[in-house]
Amino acid sequence: MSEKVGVYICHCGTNIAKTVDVEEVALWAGEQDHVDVAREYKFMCSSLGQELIEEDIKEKGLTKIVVASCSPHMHEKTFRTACVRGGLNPFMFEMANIREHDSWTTDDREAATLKAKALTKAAIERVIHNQPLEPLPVEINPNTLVVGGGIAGISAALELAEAGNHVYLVEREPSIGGHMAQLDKTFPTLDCSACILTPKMVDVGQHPNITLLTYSEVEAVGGYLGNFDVTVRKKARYVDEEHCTGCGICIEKCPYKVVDNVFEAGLGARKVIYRPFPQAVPKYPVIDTENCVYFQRGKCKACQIFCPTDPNSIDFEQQDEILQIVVGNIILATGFDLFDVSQIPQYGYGRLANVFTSLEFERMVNASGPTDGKIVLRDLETPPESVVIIHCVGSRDENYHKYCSKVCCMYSLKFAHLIHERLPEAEVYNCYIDMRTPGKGYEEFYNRLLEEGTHFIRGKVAEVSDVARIEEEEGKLIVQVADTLISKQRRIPVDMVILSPAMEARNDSQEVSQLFRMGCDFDGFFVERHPKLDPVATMTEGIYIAGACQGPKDVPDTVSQGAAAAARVASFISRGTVMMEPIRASINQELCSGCRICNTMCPYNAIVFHEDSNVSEVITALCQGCGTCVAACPSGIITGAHFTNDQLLAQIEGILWDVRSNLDLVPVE
Amino acid sequence: MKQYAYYPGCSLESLAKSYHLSSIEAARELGLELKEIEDWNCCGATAYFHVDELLAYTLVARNLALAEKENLDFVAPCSGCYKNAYFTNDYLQQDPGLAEHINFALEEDNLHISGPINVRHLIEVFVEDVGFEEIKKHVSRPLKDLRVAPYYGCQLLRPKKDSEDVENPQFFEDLLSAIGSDPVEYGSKTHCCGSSLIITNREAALDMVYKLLQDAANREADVIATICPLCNVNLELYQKQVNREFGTDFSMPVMYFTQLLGLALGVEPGRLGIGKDFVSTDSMQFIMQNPQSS
Amino acid sequence: MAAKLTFSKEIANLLYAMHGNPIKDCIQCGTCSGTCPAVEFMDHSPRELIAMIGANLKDEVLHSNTYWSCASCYYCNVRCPAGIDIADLMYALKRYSMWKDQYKKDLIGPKFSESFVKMIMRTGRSFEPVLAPSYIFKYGTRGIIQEAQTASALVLKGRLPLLPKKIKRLENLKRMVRRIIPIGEPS
Amino acid sequence: MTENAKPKLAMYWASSCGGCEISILNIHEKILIVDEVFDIAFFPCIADFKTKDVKGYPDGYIDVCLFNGAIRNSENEEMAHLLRQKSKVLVAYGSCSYEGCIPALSNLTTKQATLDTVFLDNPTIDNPEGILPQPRYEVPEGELELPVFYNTVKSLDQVVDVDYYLPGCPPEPPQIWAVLEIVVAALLEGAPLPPKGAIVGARDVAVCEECPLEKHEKTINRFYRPYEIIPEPGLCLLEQGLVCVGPATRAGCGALCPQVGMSCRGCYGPLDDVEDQGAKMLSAIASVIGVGDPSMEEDELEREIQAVVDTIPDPAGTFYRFSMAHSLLRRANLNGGNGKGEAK
Repeated sequence: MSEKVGVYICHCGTNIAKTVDVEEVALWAGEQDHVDVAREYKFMCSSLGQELIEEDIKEKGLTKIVVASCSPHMHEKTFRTACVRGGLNPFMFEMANIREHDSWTTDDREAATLKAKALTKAAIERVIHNQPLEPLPVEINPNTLVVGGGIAGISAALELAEAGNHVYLVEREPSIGGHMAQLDKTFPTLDCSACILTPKMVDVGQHPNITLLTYSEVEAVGGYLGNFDVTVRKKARYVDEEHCTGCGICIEKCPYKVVDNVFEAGLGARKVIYRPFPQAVPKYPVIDTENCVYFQRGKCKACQIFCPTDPNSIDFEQQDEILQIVVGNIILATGFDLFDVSQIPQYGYGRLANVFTSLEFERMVNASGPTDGKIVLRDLETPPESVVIIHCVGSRDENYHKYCSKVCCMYSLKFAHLIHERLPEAEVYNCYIDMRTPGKGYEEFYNRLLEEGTHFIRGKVAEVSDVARIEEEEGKLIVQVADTLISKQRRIPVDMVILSPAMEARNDSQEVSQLFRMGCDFDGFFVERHPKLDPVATMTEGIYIAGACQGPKDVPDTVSQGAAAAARVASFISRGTVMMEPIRASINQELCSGCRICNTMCPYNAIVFHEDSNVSEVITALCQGCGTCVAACPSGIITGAHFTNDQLLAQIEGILWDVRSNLDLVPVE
Repeated sequence: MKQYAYYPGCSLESLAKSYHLSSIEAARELGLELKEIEDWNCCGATAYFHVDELLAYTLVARNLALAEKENLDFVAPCSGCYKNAYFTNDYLQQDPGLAEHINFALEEDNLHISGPINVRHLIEVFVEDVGFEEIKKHVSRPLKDLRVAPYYGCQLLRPKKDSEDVENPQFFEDLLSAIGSDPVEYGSKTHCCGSSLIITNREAALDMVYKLLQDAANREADVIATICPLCNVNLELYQKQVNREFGTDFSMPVMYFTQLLGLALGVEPGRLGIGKDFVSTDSMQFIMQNPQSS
Repeated sequence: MAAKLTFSKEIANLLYAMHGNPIKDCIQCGTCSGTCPAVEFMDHSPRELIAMIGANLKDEVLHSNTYWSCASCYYCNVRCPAGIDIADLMYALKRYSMWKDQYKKDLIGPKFSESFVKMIMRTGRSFEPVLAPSYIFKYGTRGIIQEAQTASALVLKGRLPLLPKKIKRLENLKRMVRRIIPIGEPS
Repeated sequence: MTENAKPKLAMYWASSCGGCEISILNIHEKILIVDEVFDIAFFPCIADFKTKDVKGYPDGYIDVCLFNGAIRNSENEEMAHLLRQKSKVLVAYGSCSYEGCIPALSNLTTKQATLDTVFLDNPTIDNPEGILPQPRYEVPEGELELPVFYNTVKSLDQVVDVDYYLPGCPPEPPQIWAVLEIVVAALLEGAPLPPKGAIVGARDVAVCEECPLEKHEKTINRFYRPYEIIPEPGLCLLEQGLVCVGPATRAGCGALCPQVGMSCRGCYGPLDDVEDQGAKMLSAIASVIGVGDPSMEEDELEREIQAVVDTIPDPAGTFYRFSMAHSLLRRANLNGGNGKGEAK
């Protein structure tokens, strides 16, 4: 059957039309072989634009459709659906990207028009070879795994559980709560972080639809959207959760204290058997075996001796448990790390005692923290008379992280406020590059600080030292900074310096992204499917992300993302079955010679080898259509549906249509 | 004896003669031969880069090519020479166009660079190739109780080379500990002494020298140790002038690290050029005259 | 049509060695100024100078003493959060102002650099006594006496040879230089 | 064809080694059947026909022409056109005419370089005056004309229309016989011929299918040249680091080479859905190089992989030994500045 192709060139308002001569491309397209109709239209993605396609298919009997417009990321689905409404298989469609790949890359109208033709020609040549494909139905297991028990994970888990779905919430630490549990106040409203967080933590702990797995880590993930097989290691707490009442006597009686580098940021101590903080969920303590005298030297057992439950809840013989769970979807909410400020030696952290990190300061101002909320120097006694808060530590800096960490301006302002509140006499300086306070009520908070008398110095601090040059500097920390607004070099002698470090990706984000088979960006943050239109999905179907694992964000944004991810999952669960793109690899079982080169290739473990028949096979449901095996098969008998040789070669021929005629070909005498 | 293509640089022929003497001596004690590059020329210092960048690379490249002929690591005791050589070498590797240009010029002296050449600072040779443990073994006269302020200066560390800590390096301190002395922690150790301005903007340079001397003196250093002839000259020769301008009375001895190293290795002070100083090292006589056994 | 060559572009083009980011990347944070040990002796801080280049204030930039006060300590380079090669930018400005002969006439820097270069062309190495007269007038009589005293003391201590050393293959060196800049005889 | 006349068979060699002619004889006593069934119309190797005889035939006079050898010079090309014109069925016989084979490896360099190697820069050459073959040459008897030596070697189907391809270097006797049987059946009994353009006398699976060696999942840490190891018997050669092109090569030969411990060179050419045999094998080889680990920096990993790749000394000769002319590459870029391909 001879093909009848319809070609539609989109203006995209002026996005395309300003550099591409759209009329010219449409006229030219109409003259190409197989093309029955070629049109240009202001907005192809509009209902009217889509109707054009539908009507042409019905009236002119078109068999193939090409739309030259934006990226397939944006509208491939739109136009495929239009084809279906017109009565065509959705894969009888091909999209040429003449916006991102063309009009947006140049101002040269002539070149852009020529390239638009080449891209359109490629799509026309390819679409002629396109074959109808049928989507694959996949059953969705209604259970969901949420990884990370910070505010993002908590929000997501509660949303899903409230909607009647079962959730497994896995948290690495002994308690959920995440970084938010460490904070004192939250900007800009200054409500107590614990006060708003703990009710949610309790809800999680008590919800019948949530299986809470703390002190646990995901070890392996198999399967695919609808049916992930997940292996979780539940580490031994050495406390029997069935009988422990959480009375805390064991903690009280434990004779050994260690510095708490995790929750108290090294500023306070905890017992060796401990709960990270009083409101921890679950309430069960955990034994830190590295520091436990019993585990190290076989003596003590104070916790066991004093445990009042019957049977005794302390179990030194407890082993890690390996759990196998099956879930339909996964939400990653693994949070962030704080930038290690000792990487910037000129700020003196670790060398100059009274340089603090933001997290240390958070713990210090926290009423239940190690200093009971008193702001003091490293001696834990003297209140500072002057404090400099340094913004952008490790962010907006090519040497560390290029990105703006988004929350530091606001929390630095919050610190200034808390110092004014607790130490009204103290002088507070905020050294910033640009003040970034976009958010509801944020600018108002900045105004409040201006009124409170904080000294704002616009300049990135060059260094913090203890090298005094004049008497006033003796015994002080001297903050050297260019005040760029008045063009003066300033040396500010102060008692305390607080560094506001960037939020950065978790140090193991790379491994985690590999475990869940999704992408990490250059900075280590997880990559969303689309930065604007699909910010909580990932490139791997069935895996979602929420919160600071995707990029720096504050509490409100994190909570929104948690809920958004939950909503995406809930919609899958309620559908029960989803249709997956049929773009999958397949091995011709007749022709496979069993060389087994493809066997180790598949990143999704979708290839099996049948010893009996001596052939390899792709398990369609596991295949993600990446094409790795297609490229590797030396016999050319693995086919990637919708990416066949004839389709790709035709596309290449098409795109070279103009180049070929201009080529100064090597003489073949 | 391990050999190096030694590029003394102009200062070591005149003002920093004692650096030259002590480098050769200390190296010999530790089994290294600093083989002076034959017929080397001035690397252009900073001044030449003010005038013409390409010509400056050409000057540096001639010395590098001479070292390449010997097939030895290029070693400079002067941080300025080192920085020029290091980056010229680097750019020649990265930019084939530049290399072609420079090699065209080098033809006039029958030289050619293909590189890369290992460009090292003298202190790197002692720290990396000999090592602290080996140095300790050779120390016959540990400089006990001598408080030494290690002065790194600028161009050894900056611009950033491979993976050095440019803000708070420790290797100089470790070297000073290895010879038994007591390194002084002071904030200015990587700050600039202003030597490239001493002629053209003396006011600024003296201010920098003053700040450095003050910091070292406040931390009760007995002596400042340097790794660069220009820093040394600046801190030592102009101390008097600093005293005049700022009303201070510094008399802080400034010595090359190789002089201290040489002393610890038991070399006789005169052979290390001690005594050619402007700021008297008399306060340190206790070290030189009382050889202690380790 | 070629885009108009802005002053900032012109400067950027001069930076053969500049492996850092474009000057345009500057976020005006002032790290360079806060770090600079000579900033108090500059009429414009490095940050301001970069802003001035961006604003095409060519005359002001050419008559600034900022880059002639740069000590080449490269501290700004390693700390610049925008990854700009500031010290090499200062070198570029020095060269530019010398080529255009537009530097402030009371500066010693350009004269010193010129005499330094001439000396190397004469001997192949640098030699402090020869350098002295070309800049010494700046310090007046007192300066000359001081310098002269220092010099004679240095000679006595064996730290100043009386005659400059010449390299052996000086002619080759001169010819090398001429291959880079073929016009004229470098004197 | 008149009632009693036997079908006419021709065989011609262009740029080839002669092995293809020998392969015909290798069908042993069945050659007598060939003689019985066919009249030889042209077969320079065994019968004295001249080109002028062929020129005298009416078009389509020859029923089957087995054309072996690549198109290396103007004479080869002229004969290809002539035989195409005079033959009903033109078969590209053997690897050279099918896809260029060994002669086409000279497409990696220039005509000039090839001539230099053959006539000038070779230890066994004695040519002090540097005489090279000239297309025209004056001798006392008159002007002599030699064929023009081409810069680029081509396959038969790159100069004329080809009906069938019979791969192999040379084709294996059972396969030759099978093809002849089909042809004879078609000519004498009117049986159907395969579709035009078919690859006959071979299968549509890879050599591995016929290869009895045991195969496992593959990860290769270095490659070996045949003399460097004695392969473990019974085990897939590729897994042992010998570059065996079997997986990228059409079966039909019976996997003779790998069975005796010599890795497959790929003479039967690519399978149906492969555009470029060399590229496909390279891609496969690249897929099974098993060095490094995820913790490595990219450049470190790159170095490790490069080290493995470097153990294949002649990639072009290894992967494109038979298929250069027919590959997507066709030849090295003459205008490229990479030394080897540069035109003089």
